[in-house]
Amino acid sequence: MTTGPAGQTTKIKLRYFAWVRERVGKAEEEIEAPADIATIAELMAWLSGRGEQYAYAFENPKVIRAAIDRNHVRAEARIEGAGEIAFFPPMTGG
Amino acid sequence: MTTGPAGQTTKIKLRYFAWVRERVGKAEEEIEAPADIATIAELMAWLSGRGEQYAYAFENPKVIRAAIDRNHVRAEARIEGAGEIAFFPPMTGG
Amino acid sequence: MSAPRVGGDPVPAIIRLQHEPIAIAAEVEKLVGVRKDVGAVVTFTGICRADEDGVPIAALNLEHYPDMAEAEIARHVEEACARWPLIGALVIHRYGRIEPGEDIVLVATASSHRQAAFAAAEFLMDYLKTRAPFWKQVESADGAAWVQAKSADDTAAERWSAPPPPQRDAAK
Amino acid sequence: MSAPRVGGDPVPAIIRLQHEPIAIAAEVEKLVGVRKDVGAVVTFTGICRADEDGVPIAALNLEHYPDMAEAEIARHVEEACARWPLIGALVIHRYGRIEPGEDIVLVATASSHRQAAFAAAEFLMDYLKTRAPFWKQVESADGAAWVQAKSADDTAAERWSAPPPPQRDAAK
Repeated sequence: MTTGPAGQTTKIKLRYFAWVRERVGKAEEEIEAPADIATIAELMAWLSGRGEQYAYAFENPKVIRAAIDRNHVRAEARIEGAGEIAFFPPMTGG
Repeated sequence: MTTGPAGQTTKIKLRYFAWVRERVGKAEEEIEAPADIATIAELMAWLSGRGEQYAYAFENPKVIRAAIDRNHVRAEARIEGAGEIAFFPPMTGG
Repeated sequence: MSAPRVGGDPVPAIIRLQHEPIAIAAEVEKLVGVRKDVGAVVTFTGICRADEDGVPIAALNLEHYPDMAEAEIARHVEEACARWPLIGALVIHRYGRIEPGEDIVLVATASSHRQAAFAAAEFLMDYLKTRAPFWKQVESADGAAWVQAKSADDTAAERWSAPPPPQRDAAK
Repeated sequence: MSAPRVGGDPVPAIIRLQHEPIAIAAEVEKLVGVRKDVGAVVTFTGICRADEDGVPIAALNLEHYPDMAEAEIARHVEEACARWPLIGALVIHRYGRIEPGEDIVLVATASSHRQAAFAAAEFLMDYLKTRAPFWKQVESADGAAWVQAKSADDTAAERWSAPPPPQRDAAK
């Protein structure tokens, strides 16, 4: 995540898995988000406003899990300094 | 177990395993026991009196386990009708 | 016993005593067989360690009560099948002389879901340790000595005396 | 991770993600290797069932987060090694398309004593189910559908949050 030239946006690398990936329509992307987005929950809310597909993917943010730099985090986790943020449904491995 | 001619003795098939077998000095035998011996505990007490080896094998009857016709039984189990009675130390399989 | 029936449902079971080494992969494959509802297989292999309480050992000699051992194991496999929804169960126990590194016993359980398979395998092992008529003798430089039964094994077996907890719903 | 160190004692661990089928017997043999203090090996194999909730399935498609999955599994193997006296631990998880009857995951644990091996294998499976970033999609005649996470799996994983009970003394 790097802050944009005027300090108003930050570049974030995002990855999506399983049905979050299918709904968003891509596996990964780099976005420019407003610099005042501080947490995973705020990022999900902001992503929801980016269009129909995002609104569908994040319609129930309580069921979406997130990871920052390959570590599970909670919705209230701060995203500052994140290299890669991932969103996915509850895991069903094993 | 069959009752002897005068009703005073019963024939019993005995089997011994592990250190009970080693102390008694044989793996199995058929004995004639007094007909008034009713339980496993009484049989062990009577066997103890049959000689030094038996006394050694049954010196601590609390640790000896018994089976009647291949089923675990307690010391107070009645031996009437038994086809085969086995004595052995606590099991250490698995 | 090849198919204990519990509630009319036959559960394939393999119970065998043998001196020969155990072909684990082949035995487990036979157990699962063509069943398509197996989602979980748990195996336990007991192996002869190279030392007993710090003393290097040359071998274990396993004595058993042939007529009783198979019947006793079969009773516990039937109990496991009554307690948990098993699709298959297997117990193979060796006897005779077994050297360090060799397998002693194999228990395998198959179920649709993992909790049943784990619980049944632990249950069978706890009972084998305390109820199956086998006795281990250790051969070492000091001669031959019978292995003492461990009170921890009795404690482990006793926990199954309480009724089993209700089945949780399906989590493979 | 090939040897997590716990209290200075290296525990050989094998952690691998692969599409290819799992050679269970060979993997377990590698795990036990030349160690002479292994007395107990527990394996868990997760197998693709032929139906999901009564609907026949053609295959499972397993998606995963490659960079994260291995790290997440490695963290839990390290935790298992810290909780129980393990001699070895192994987790192999497949991804991609897997047909009914094929293995999905293999967990194996080796210890001197059986309780540690059983507990660690259950612990690893409960965590794989709830924390490892894998997602199953079912292919059937009705099309493709993502498998729902099960609350029973969360419940199973939560029981490990309490501190582990004290180690019972040596019962293999």
